[in-house]
Amino acid sequence: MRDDTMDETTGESSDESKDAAVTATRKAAALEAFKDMAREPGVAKPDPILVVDKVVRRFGGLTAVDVEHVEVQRGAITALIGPNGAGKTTFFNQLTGFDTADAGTWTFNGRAMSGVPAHKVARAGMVRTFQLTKALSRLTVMENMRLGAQQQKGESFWRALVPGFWRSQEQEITERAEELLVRFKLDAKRDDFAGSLSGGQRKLLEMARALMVGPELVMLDEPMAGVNPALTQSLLGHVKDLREQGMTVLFVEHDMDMVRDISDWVIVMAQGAVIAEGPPSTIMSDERVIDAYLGAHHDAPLSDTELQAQLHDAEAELEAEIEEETQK
Amino acid sequence: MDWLTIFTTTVHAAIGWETVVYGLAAIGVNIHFGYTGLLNFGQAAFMAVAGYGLAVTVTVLNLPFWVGIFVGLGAAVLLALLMGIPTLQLRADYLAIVTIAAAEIIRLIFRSVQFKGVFGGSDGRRGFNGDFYAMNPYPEGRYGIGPIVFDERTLWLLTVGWIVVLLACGLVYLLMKSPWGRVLKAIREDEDAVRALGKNVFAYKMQSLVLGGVVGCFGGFFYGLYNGAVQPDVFGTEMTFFAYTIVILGGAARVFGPVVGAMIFWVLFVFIGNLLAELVANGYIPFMTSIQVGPIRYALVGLGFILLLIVRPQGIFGDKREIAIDAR
Amino acid sequence: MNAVPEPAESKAAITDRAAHLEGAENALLRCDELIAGYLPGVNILNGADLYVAEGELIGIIGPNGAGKSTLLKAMFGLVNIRSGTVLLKGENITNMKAHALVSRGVGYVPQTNNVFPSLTIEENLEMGAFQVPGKFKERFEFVAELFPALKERRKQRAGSLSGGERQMVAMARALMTEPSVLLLDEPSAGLSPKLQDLVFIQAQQINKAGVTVIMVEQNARRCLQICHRGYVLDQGRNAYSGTGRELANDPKVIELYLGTLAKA
Amino acid sequence: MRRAVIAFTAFLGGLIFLLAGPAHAGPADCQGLKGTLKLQGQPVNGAKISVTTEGGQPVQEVTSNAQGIWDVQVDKPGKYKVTLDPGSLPQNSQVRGGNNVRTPTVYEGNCSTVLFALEAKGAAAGADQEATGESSFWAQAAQLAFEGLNLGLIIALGALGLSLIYGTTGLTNFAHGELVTLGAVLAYAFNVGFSIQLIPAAILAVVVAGALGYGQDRFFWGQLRKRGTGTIAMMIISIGVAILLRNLIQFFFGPQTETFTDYNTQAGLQLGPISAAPKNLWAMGIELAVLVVVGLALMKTRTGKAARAVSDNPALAASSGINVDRVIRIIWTGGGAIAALAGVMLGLSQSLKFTMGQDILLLIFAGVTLGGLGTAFGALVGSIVVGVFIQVSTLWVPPELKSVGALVVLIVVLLFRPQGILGRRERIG
Amino acid sequence: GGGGGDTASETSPSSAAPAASSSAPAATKGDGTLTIGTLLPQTGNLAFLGPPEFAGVDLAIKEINEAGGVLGKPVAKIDTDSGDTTTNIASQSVDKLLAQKADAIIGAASSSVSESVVDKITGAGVVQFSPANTSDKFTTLNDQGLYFRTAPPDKLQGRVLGDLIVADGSDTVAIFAMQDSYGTGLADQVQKTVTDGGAEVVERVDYDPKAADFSAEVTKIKSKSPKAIVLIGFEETSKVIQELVKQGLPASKHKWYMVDGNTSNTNYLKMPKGTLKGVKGTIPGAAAPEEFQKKLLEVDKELEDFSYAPESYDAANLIALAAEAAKSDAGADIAAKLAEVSKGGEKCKSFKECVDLLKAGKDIDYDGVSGPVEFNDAGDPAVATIGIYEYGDDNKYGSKAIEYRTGNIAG
Ligand SMILES: Nc1ncnc2c1ncn2[C@@H]1O[C@H](COP(=O)(O)OP(=O)(O)OP(=O)(O)O)[C@@H](O)[C@H]1O
Ligand SMILES: Nc1ncnc2c1ncn2[C@@H]1O[C@H](COP(=O)(O)OP(=O)(O)OP(=O)(O)O)[C@@H](O)[C@H]1O
Ligand SMILES: CC(C)C[C@H](N)C(=O)O
Ligand SMILES: [Mg+2]
Ligand SMILES: [Mg+2]
Repeated sequence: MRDDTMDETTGESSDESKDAAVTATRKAAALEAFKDMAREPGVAKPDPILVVDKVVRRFGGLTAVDVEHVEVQRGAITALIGPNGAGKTTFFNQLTGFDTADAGTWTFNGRAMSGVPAHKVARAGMVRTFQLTKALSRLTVMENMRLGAQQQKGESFWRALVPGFWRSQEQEITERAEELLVRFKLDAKRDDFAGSLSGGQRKLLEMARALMVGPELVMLDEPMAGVNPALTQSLLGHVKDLREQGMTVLFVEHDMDMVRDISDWVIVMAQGAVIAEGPPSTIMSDERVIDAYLGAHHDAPLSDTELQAQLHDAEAELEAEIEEETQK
Repeated sequence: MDWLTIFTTTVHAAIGWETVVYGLAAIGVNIHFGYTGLLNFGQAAFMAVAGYGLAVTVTVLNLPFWVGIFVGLGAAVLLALLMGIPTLQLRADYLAIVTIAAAEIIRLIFRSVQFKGVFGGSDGRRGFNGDFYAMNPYPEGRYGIGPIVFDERTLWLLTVGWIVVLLACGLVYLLMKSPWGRVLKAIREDEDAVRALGKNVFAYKMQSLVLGGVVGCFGGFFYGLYNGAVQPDVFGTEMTFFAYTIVILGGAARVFGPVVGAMIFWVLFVFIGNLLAELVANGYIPFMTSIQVGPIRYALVGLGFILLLIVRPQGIFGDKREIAIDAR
Repeated sequence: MNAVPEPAESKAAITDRAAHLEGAENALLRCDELIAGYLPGVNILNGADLYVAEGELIGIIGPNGAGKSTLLKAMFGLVNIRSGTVLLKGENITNMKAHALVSRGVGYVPQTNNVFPSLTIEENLEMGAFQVPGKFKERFEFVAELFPALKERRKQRAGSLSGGERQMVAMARALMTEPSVLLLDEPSAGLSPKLQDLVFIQAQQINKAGVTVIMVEQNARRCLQICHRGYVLDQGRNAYSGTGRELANDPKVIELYLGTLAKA
Repeated sequence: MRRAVIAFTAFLGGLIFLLAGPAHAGPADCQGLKGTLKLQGQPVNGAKISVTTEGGQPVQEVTSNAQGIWDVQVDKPGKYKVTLDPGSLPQNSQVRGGNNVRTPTVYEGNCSTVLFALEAKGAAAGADQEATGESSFWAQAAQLAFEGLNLGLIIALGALGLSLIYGTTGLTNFAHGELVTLGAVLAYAFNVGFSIQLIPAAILAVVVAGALGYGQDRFFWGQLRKRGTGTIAMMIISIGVAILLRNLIQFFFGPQTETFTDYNTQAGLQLGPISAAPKNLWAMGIELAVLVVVGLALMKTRTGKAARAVSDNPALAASSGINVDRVIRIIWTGGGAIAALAGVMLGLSQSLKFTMGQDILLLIFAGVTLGGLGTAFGALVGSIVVGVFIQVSTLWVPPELKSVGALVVLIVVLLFRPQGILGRRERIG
Repeated sequence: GGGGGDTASETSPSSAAPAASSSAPAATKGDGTLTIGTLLPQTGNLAFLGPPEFAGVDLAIKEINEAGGVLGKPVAKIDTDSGDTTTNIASQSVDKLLAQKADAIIGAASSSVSESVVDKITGAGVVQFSPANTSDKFTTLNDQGLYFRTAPPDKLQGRVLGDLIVADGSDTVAIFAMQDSYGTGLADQVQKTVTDGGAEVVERVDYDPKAADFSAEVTKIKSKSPKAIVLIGFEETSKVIQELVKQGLPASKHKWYMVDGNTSNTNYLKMPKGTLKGVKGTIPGAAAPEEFQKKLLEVDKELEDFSYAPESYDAANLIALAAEAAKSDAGADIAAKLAEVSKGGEKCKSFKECVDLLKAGKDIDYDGVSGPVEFNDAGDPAVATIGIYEYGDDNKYGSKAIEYRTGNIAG
């Protein structure tokens, strides 16, 4: 794996033991930072990369986002969860300049970002993916990937005319893209049009392409919805790698297994507001979160017995219903 | 039946000035629409401002030919900027109507009595091609092989015209192969995705609009130079439509698509017209008068395009796979 | 294309087509050796087989791009079948138009683009009940109870809904007709855990009420837990099949498709 | 009114003069200046007129005879100066506009006529005219607004058909203008060719056009859709169809401008400041009724909603049990019929030509876009805005640039509401 | 090219070259057969005047060939469409004619169309001879001596029409003119004459002939309530008339005047009886002998309008005579002789008569059906006649004018 950010951190990543050691340090550092932190919404982080204040977005009578204060810790993996329609995607839209907030300010790396157009946000190092994927249909998968790379010499009109200017850089980009594609199991689709990918593959491409940008903060909107579990698992490893390379990850996800597995910190949104924050383990036992979001089986997937019981209940209910009907 | 005339006029059309003019217009449209997905239905306006820029500079301001060329080019760039700043924010279908409207506004202004002193009203301007033919290196005479001959004036125009066409094709080839071209193609697919990857979509669209406009404006120059006149009504929406037809015939987003499309278009046009006229003149089609040849010719040309596009919806050079991907 | 993973020690692996089709004679819905694809010359399904008995709940899992959605679409007449047959209650419905299948009692929830963005939620559901307009009121109450969020927002255009809300609309739309066969393509994707539960329970309940359900899921374990039988699709053909439990515990299936993240 | 009487008598007078004239007005026997003086239709006798050369050299002085006629023959062609002596005029009369000097040119072998229009003194023409000038601005504005509405409703009919088809199939149909023309030409064929009164002829035309619309989808567009032809390719094909249809129509109909035999050149009724032909009022009523009925049908009926569903997502519509092809065919039938009605109305209020549809296509597009793509009421509102703007803007811009005004408005509106007046914004993400 | 001072002078040497050299290279030398191309309206907004023009040319060529042709060979004819200004059909037609080695091109009818192709035609050393162009522009146009016309410049028509209006006693006049070189040029002439004559032009609207409707334009005029309304245009005039009637400005209350471009016997037939009663229109051309119209009807029995049929007939005859006189069918040679055969010599009235005189070595002066046709230096007729026609109750004008006025174009 060679990433922009990589050089700063580990240089050559072939050395496995070193790698493992680094992994440990990063993760430990993140956990250390969160250890004594208060579990309340809007709590201050020691080294926030993103600080959001009073962001409001209304659609007609509906307040989709109303976030008082929230901070995202640098170098950590933060999950953003919440019921459907809580405003997570809308919140992303505000932060990344795809929609204009009715009110509010936020800073990224200390730089004010409100009102900054989307492409400048991305250039500043804050890159997002879309929940409803946006594959560039009539570009090949590889071209999709290459497009993600930043500071391409060949993207300026005049230099584009002289291939000599950008050939070597293109070569580099392609190599990087190839590595990512292998990781995301898309290498076989390298030269196919992105428009011919399946739903899950699009999700994968969307994420891989965002990583090509080499962002400081990557914001993933339900990256794993529709991705098959085995692949999800291997990609989680990759996301953890990213953290080790110094990248900050903020992601929205409904898959609690995944949240539990990789996130260092969880932020919970409901009805537009942040209602809770904390490490995954605590959050998942928070009453409010269970109520609003997790429902009955918050800790682990249903065991077979539970399942049977549930099924039984359902059956009983159904029978009662049928009876009722017949009685009418 | 005068087969020889039918044959020679058809061959003339294939390499003649119409092909040069419409080919250039179509190359411009191909940059806008084929590569960037901009539904610019105002291509005729670029040609008009170029033709008028040259004509007015030379005939009204009495400045030399080269100044006229630069004024024409400048006018095209200016038009692209004026048209682009408000419209490039719009969705594709809205862009289409706004550009048609802009082109019509320009045509109406050119033909208006108000500005008759400058643009010459509906009769346009004549008499500005002297300097161009003064540069003609070919001595007087007729050039060609067999029955396909050009006089020295036409030959000179075609020489310059085809050089410009080939240069334009080369430019398009170089650009579209480069990362710059990749960004354009990506914008065609989904702007938001490109924005999310940190590219300034507006700037690229503007560059594309200017470039396509400038290439198209050479079509306007050659129209004026060949006919020795520019008239407002020539630059109507029909001209733009034809340019689009040519692009689709040749295959959108293909370097040589527009050129080959233009050849087919004019060959079809001239061949059908002349064949029909000959048939009628020689009494092979007794129920038709020569006056009815005009409409039937156009009708058949229309039919020809329909059939060609039904047989090869992707155009001559197009990729069937690309068409099959639903871009919606 | 890579070869289908070696079926080695897996007992769920399909080695014998005939064996798999045992019990398929009386199937309600049956696909035989389907070959289908989108682009000319590229087949996505390479001879997929599938059968469902009346009242069964079938799960289909598999890696991304395996052709699961394509299989559902092919059965439902949305992708052109190049060879093979689909039988519904003995009737050959190969390449029959979708709307004709709806009137035969088949319902379908697509994976993507599954709402009418410019229609309101209510109108979306009305479209769901297109062939049975008389039942709209009654069914609307029913789905509104399942997803209360929808009733509140009945006048909101579906195009402005959040991802999860769309998914609810899609699911609800398919439930408007009371189909006898229901094809679900990743119905739980994008839903909150609470609602995912609801979807799975609902699928079971519907099934209990006599509806035959075919469900494609990436939430594979949950799916295998509730389904009677499951198929694993890979590269356009069935790689494994068996009861839900068999598949869920099959080491090869776990390694290749299920992963170990969510431990059962 | 009085003015009109004067004008009319003057006209009669002129006629008599002319009828008397030709017998002797051979070119050779006249080289000079002549004229007839009249006051309120009565010849003025004895008015003094002096003719000098341009340089002021006197040529001749004459007085008008009993018929009010005077006549001066000159030797040389060229510019002359003619002065009427106001003192010689009957009392209480004056030269209108006050200027009693004319500088006409005499051409070789021709007589030039010189006119001194006379009026009664104290007609207080100045004040009078100003008053009418003022009221005439509002009268003009009212008339133009009416014309705008008249045009706007026709555009709206065209726009409705276009927007229906665009909405359901995603096809930007550049041949829609020709469907409009077709309706008009069909009605013309029934009306003129088969001598059927226009109203039944129009109904027949609309029905036939509907059937043709059905056929078009059944045998052409539907087949293309089945083969998976993309919307852009279809759009370009529609340009080909437009060329084909337009020229076929020209082949059969001819290149000239025609009108229906009924309700032709109907004299206007004066309704307050507006003059309108009865046919305009009827047409507008019918147009509005059709627009509202179709608009409501789209909003309220099942097929209408199905049409919108198909426009959003055909595959999903099919999955919901909607027979997509059938819906599209209904829309094509309706769209064709409505376009034809637009054509009939256009032919009725203006005239028929094979390019009539093409000529208003841009306005139709403008109307559709301005209202918001794909909404029926949007098309109505947008079209009326376009129509009214075109006409009313001529109060300030020269009429030849009237479309410019409307198109500028279109651009400006889209700048502030990129989704059109009634359109809605898309959600991102 | 016309244009401004020094560019024009720079243009001429280079573009004059082919014309000057046309006697040298093979192709322009002439191939022994006189080939006449027509570039006349089959389509477009002047199409209704196409038939008489085609008929005129056809009749002339028929007679010429019956008389033994030119230079011993029958004259060849190629018909093409000129369309109108809104299409560039004319340009393609010219390309085709040039490719087929036309020696002279008769057309176009519309001044605007002619203007758009005149450089191309004359640049190729071919004679352009219009039977119908009346725009004053062609008088001063730089045409290398290759452009001719039998129709008189609008100086004359404008003068006659203007005088007619003044003579009819209208002191307030509105002019409704099609916006092209013909329409605005003629309108300018009318306006000048009318103003000089003592009437006032209270409103002048230059309209776009392609406009969908004319209600706004008419509203403008209505507010001024003029005594006379001058309608200058082509076919679209019938739309204008409808609007005039609708807005309460009928011919019975305001005097309408029409011109050569819209005085038609076919365009207004469907209007209610009497709509055009009393409307006067001017058409260039002297009274044509009745027998000429009969002959035309033999060529095309559906003719209703006869405008410019005589001019077209004369154009073809003059070209043929000039070719005979030059003993060459090359464009430049024909052009050089055209003025000569039109004036100063023994008068003759038909091709046969004239060609016999020519063969006898006499200098001839062709006097055509349209008038005496004497070319001045600009290739315009020096003297011409304008007929004034009046519409009757049936919305047709009689074939006889109520008056003919003959005058020198120069004044
Ligand atoms: N353009 C819009 N117009 C109207 N309402 C909107 C719009 N965009 C979003 N909403 C509403 O705002 C709320 C928040 O939506 P958002 O997409 O942010 O939810 P989310 O938290 O991402 O949900 P999910 O988990 O389902 O993706 C939803 O109720 C949605 O219906
Ligand atoms: N519209 C399309 N055009 C062309 N190829 C397509 C199209 N849709 C899917 N494919 C191809 O078909 C294959 C199977 O796609 P399908 O959607 O059936 O996969 P899937 O099993 O549903 O995957 P996922 O779990 O990711 O949804 C993919 O490899 C994809 O490349
Ligand atoms: C045919 C004529 C009406 C043409 C007109 N005189 C013109 O010069 O344009
Ligand atoms: Mg979301
Ligand atoms: Mg799928």
